Amino acid sequence: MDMDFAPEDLAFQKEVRAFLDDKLNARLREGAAGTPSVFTEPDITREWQAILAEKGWLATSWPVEDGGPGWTPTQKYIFEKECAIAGAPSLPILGLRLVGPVICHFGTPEQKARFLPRIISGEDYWCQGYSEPGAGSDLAAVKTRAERVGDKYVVNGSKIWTTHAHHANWIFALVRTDPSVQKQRGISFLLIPMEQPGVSVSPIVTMANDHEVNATFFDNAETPADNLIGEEGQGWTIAKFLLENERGGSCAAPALLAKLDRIERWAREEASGSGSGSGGTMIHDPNISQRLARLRLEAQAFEVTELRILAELAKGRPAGPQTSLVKLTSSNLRQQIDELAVDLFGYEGLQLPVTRPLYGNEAPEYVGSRAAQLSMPAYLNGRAYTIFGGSDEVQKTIIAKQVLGL
Amino acid sequence: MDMDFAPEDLAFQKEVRAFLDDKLNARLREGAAGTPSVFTEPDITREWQAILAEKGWLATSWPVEDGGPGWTPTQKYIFEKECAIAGAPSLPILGLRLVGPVICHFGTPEQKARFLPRIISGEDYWCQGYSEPGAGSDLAAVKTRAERVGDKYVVNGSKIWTTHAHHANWIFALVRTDPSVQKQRGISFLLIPMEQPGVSVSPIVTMANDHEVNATFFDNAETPADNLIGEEGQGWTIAKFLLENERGGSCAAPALLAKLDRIERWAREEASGSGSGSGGTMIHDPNISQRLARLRLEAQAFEVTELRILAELAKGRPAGPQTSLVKLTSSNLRQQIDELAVDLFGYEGLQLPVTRPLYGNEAPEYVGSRAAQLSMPAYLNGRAYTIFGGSDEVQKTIIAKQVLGL
Amino acid sequence: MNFDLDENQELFKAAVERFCSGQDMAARRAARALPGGIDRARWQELAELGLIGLAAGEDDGGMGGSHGDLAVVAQALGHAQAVEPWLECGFLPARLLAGSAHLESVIAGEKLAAFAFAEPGRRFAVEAQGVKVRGGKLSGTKQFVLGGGAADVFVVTAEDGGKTALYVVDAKAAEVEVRPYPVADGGVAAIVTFHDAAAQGPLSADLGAVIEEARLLAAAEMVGIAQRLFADTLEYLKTREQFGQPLGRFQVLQHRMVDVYARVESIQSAVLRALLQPEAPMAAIKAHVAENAIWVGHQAVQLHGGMGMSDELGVGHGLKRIVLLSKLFGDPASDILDYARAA
Amino acid sequence: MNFDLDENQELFKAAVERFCSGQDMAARRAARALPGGIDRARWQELAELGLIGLAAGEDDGGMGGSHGDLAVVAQALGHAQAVEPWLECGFLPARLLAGSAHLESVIAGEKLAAFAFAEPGRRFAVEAQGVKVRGGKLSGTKQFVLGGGAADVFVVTAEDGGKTALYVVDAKAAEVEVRPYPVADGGVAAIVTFHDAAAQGPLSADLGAVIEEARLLAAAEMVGIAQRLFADTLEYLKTREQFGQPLGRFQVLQHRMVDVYARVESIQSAVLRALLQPEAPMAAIKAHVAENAIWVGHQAVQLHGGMGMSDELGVGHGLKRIVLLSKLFGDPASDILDYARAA
Repeated sequence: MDMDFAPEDLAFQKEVRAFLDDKLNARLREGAAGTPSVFTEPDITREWQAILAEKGWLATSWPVEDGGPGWTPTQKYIFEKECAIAGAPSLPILGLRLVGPVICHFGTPEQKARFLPRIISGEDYWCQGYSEPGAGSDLAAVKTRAERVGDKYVVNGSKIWTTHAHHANWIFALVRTDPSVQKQRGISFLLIPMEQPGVSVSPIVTMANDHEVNATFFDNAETPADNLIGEEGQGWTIAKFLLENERGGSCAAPALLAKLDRIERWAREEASGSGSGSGGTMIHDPNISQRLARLRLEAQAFEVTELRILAELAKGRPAGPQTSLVKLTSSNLRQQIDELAVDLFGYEGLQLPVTRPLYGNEAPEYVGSRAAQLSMPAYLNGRAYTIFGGSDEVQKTIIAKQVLGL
Repeated sequence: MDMDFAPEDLAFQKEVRAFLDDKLNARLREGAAGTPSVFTEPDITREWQAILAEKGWLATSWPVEDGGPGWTPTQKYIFEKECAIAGAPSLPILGLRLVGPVICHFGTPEQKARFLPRIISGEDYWCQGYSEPGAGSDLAAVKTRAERVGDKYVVNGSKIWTTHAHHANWIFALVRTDPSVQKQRGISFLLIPMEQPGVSVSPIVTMANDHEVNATFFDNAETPADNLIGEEGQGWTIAKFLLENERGGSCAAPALLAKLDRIERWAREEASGSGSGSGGTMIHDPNISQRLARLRLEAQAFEVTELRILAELAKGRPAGPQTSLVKLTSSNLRQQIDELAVDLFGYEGLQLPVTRPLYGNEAPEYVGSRAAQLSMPAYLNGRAYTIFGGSDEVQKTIIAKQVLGL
Repeated sequence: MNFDLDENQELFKAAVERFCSGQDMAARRAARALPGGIDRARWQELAELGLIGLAAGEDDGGMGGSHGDLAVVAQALGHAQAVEPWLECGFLPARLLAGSAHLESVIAGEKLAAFAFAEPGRRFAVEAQGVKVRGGKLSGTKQFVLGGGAADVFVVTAEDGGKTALYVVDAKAAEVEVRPYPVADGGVAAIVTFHDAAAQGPLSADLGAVIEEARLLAAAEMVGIAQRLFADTLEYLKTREQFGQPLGRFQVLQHRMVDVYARVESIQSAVLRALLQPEAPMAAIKAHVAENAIWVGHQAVQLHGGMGMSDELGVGHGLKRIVLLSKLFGDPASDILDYARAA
Repeated sequence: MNFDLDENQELFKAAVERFCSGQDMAARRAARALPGGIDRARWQELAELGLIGLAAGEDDGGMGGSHGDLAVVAQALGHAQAVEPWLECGFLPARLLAGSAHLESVIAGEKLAAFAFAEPGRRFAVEAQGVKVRGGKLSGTKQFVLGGGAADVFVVTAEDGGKTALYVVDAKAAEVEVRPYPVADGGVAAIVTFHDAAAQGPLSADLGAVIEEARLLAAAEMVGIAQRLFADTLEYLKTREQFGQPLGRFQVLQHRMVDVYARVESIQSAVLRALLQPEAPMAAIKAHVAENAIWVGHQAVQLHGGMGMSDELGVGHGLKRIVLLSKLFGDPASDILDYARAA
């Protein structure tokens, strides 16, 4: 048993670090750190995306022939880990990680030629139309109707929680093409242009004052019929592929550990003037320091869990059942970490800015520190980690059935 | 709003305190404190029962005409509270609190005359035959069969978790008298003498090494037909009466608070030699002291919840829905308190005596203190609080349906 | 022993309910968007109902409400998700300004007062250090002055000969610099810097006692919010369908709601105890209430799913107000630790 | 990167499984009922499998097993719910007696050694204070000497010129008084008092390092037990019917089991990290493992219902062994606090 990377992987790690040292500028880091919602804003991601595209390190989960870098699972892990530690912005994963691989796998040569380069160049910005109002995590309850009329589809209905739909020019959506057959079977996977009169986007502002998600309405929206991915009725299969593709190797722990390191640094600087009598700085508060210690132990164990999955993938074996726990574990850890940050900052942790962005010249003045200013919106937005992408409750039912056989 | 007892209740409280000061001798206190299982052993309870019977304070939940003291709900509460604080032994409630009130309410004059005086005198010691092997909290799944043959019932089957069956000379049991009708409807409530060849008792020792519960087997056991309470088929109704009778006013918090006071006292005496660097005594350990603080806050709130229920009963109004939470709250609190005691004592908390009793001259030598010796068996036996009498899970389902309307 | 509200308390509760009825999210947002985050007309209405004067003594022209009266109001405001900072700008000034000439107009709702007690870098410390009074002039900086963006006067804690004393400063004075900033519950706080500003005082109020009362009322308000979140979530689970049945049919959600219910009952009892036993440790009880109320808030958001996250629903607002109150005059972790250490 | 067991580790694991197969509750109880609580014949068998020698260096006639090898054995013993105190009377003496003449017979299973480190009233302190060595004679009292009722020799920590040193004392010497008492996991510990007993030593072992290793192995054993409890409970839920369906069909129990599963995976990962990263903080990792393992134990008892409470099933035995191990060389709360303070 060992937990060490092979020499060639260590060399790659060095290369990644050098690249990040060189290319990840202060503006990008500030933009990444200054986003209290899940996705970094497009002004930041576009710049970072261009840098990665130039290096050929952008579409890391695509086949080489479609523009991927041909990395091993270990290389992917190392790249993500180093990006997380360096504080790189998140990327527009809806195009790169979700619809991209779907087009690579199910798309026709024409679809590939048409869409993939524009995902890489950033010309197309994608959003996802899965959930519908009133259906939450129950994806099979799709009601949005796409009717074939000549050489196009006419789409009517609505989607909710469409992240960054207000930035996107394309949406990939689960739509019902055949209402006569059973639930899952009538669903198709359709690409729809956003810039048309039939599509409207209505913001849903979070309790943290962030506008990240939307409701998206289709009112006789149109899309050419060759924007259907796969066959009619194949939508559920494609959605499952997408989900499983997402569930391969993961690299969530390093970002959590990096955040804990930052919190520890803040705790060393944050004066303790509380009634708790600890004096000095907050790192000496037994409650803050023990919460930090417990979360670190949890996150470090979780890092090994991710490495155990990686070790299987690296050997070409299917990932173990632990994979099912990754989303559950990381989202709960994240929420506890975000809550600790708020608690660390005392009254300063209670400020909640109403304008965005929280980086660059437009950012509002902070009280205490930028980290304090970011703590409350991050905590509030982070309550969604256990809701979106299948709530904790839905995840547990799936794991109970599929992994535990209950 | 106020939380004070009325003057006449304060006078009663004084009377109870004086009585306890006078009658609750050291042997009884030691016996009560030295019982790590749920029920105090009969050698202790018999002595205490006789004292209370003489005073007329024994069958507190019986009607006056059957020998009860005619107390108000507030008087009952005060009596129980003072007993808990003074460390009085528990009483054989299976007779006094369970079958007693059932006989008072459903019994014929002959049954009352026959059974009630012998419960008070202690001549009869009762156990309860409810659960059956393989059915756990599912009481309606009774399989034990009682067949009417002439002027008696012949009983075959088995009961499990029969507390103190090895001390009892009578058992009250749910039995199936009519297997042809639907689940609940064929059940009857039957009194069966234990001292006969058809009844055998097999001990179930707990992981704490305590023998408190048993499996009880009926192999053509007999009981006169006039030992049937109520009608044939009325068993389920009687069982429900019994449960609801149990769920009236409760007085669990004072004992919990008394235990927390004791733990605090021990924490002030228990030397801290741990690596935690707190020095002095364990009361200065921030983890021990904060657990104690949180549990005390919880238990004090819970005390008010019980008083809120009492205030309703005292006004002659039905107890509020909070009643449903009493068992759930008290059993979980109790488990946390027992766990804290174990943790307080370090290595001394890990001793687990194999012989009983743990009071009097027969008690084995302790390591450190008697309190330390009792902590582990109390903790282990206490895991049952959330299992017996309807597990936490069963309770929650009932509350969700009956109180929350889900 | 009696846990029923008395007649007056029923009236106060009804007054709050009437006052808040019809205040939907849009009204809430509109009020918060005003300069300083407070709708002064509504504030005056609140005052006219006697709800500010309730906190002032009868000698001071107030109604001399009991702790029970005040807690009923706080809990009702929490339950109604009122947007008005009654605790911060109503109760606190009415108590702190006892005997002051400002009190009458504060009780009348004409003058808005804010309490400036927190100092940068000193966490929850109540003793003033950075703000000093010398020769009748106040200098130094306060932060987290709730309602500070709208205030006409500030009640300020200041170091005065090594002790902490209370002074009143005109918010509009040239020597007072007010920088408003938004806080978690949607309200507006301010950083206030005094540059040798003229100070009236010291006031005679017992600062420690008033803070203890404020903790009690913060706890009562949290209980009100938690009860509301419980009720709204229960209703949601009964009506919202998913996977072909009401959410409330799922056993895990049923049991979760029982846990929520149990905690809501527990904190209601905790506040009753704080109310009725004068020697009860307020900060610790508030901490106990806060920890449970935050958990209830988290569950309410979680069980509402995505909609629970949005600014449209009251759920998030409830959670945010709870979080703010949980840290007012000390957070749960510090308060439990202090209580444990004092044992 | 590789988390697979190597060939030798697979062999050790298989050896443990063979050794424990057929050891039902009756056998377990019989062994525990023997004087001193240890079946010496079984102990010798364990030794003959090389499982004690595995912990001793090759220079000392042992097999010089790696941490990984030892952890595999500890975890397998935990999973098999072995009754033998391998960690306490196998691993610890084999490590502590490095270079001693006693080692050979200890490795061979002929001589049983117990480690006397805990002192009355000094909680988890590792430094000796109450037991002193003066002029080659040992005096003072130890408690919680695991296996102490059966031991032939004691390895004892003793204060020696202000430092803590290790000595060996013959358990049968007239100057040694042994009072056995039963402990939580069903084993027998002893209070041992030395009345100027002849002591051999000091031994050369690095006490601090050996305790760190023992913490790692205690954690590994807890993981093995937790995995076993998880598997047994899962099986029980699948087969046991109540209210007309298998318990495992109830959603709350399904979700609970997912939580159990998540924690079991987490502590397996924690132990792997402790194994493979020499700089990992062992006491803190053991604490993390222990807190989770105890929770798993509680759930296993709860989900087994009444049967989980009984001495008949392995469930309670698993919980009890976890509880004992959780406090060996420090309990979780103290260890987390120390770790937090050292940060």
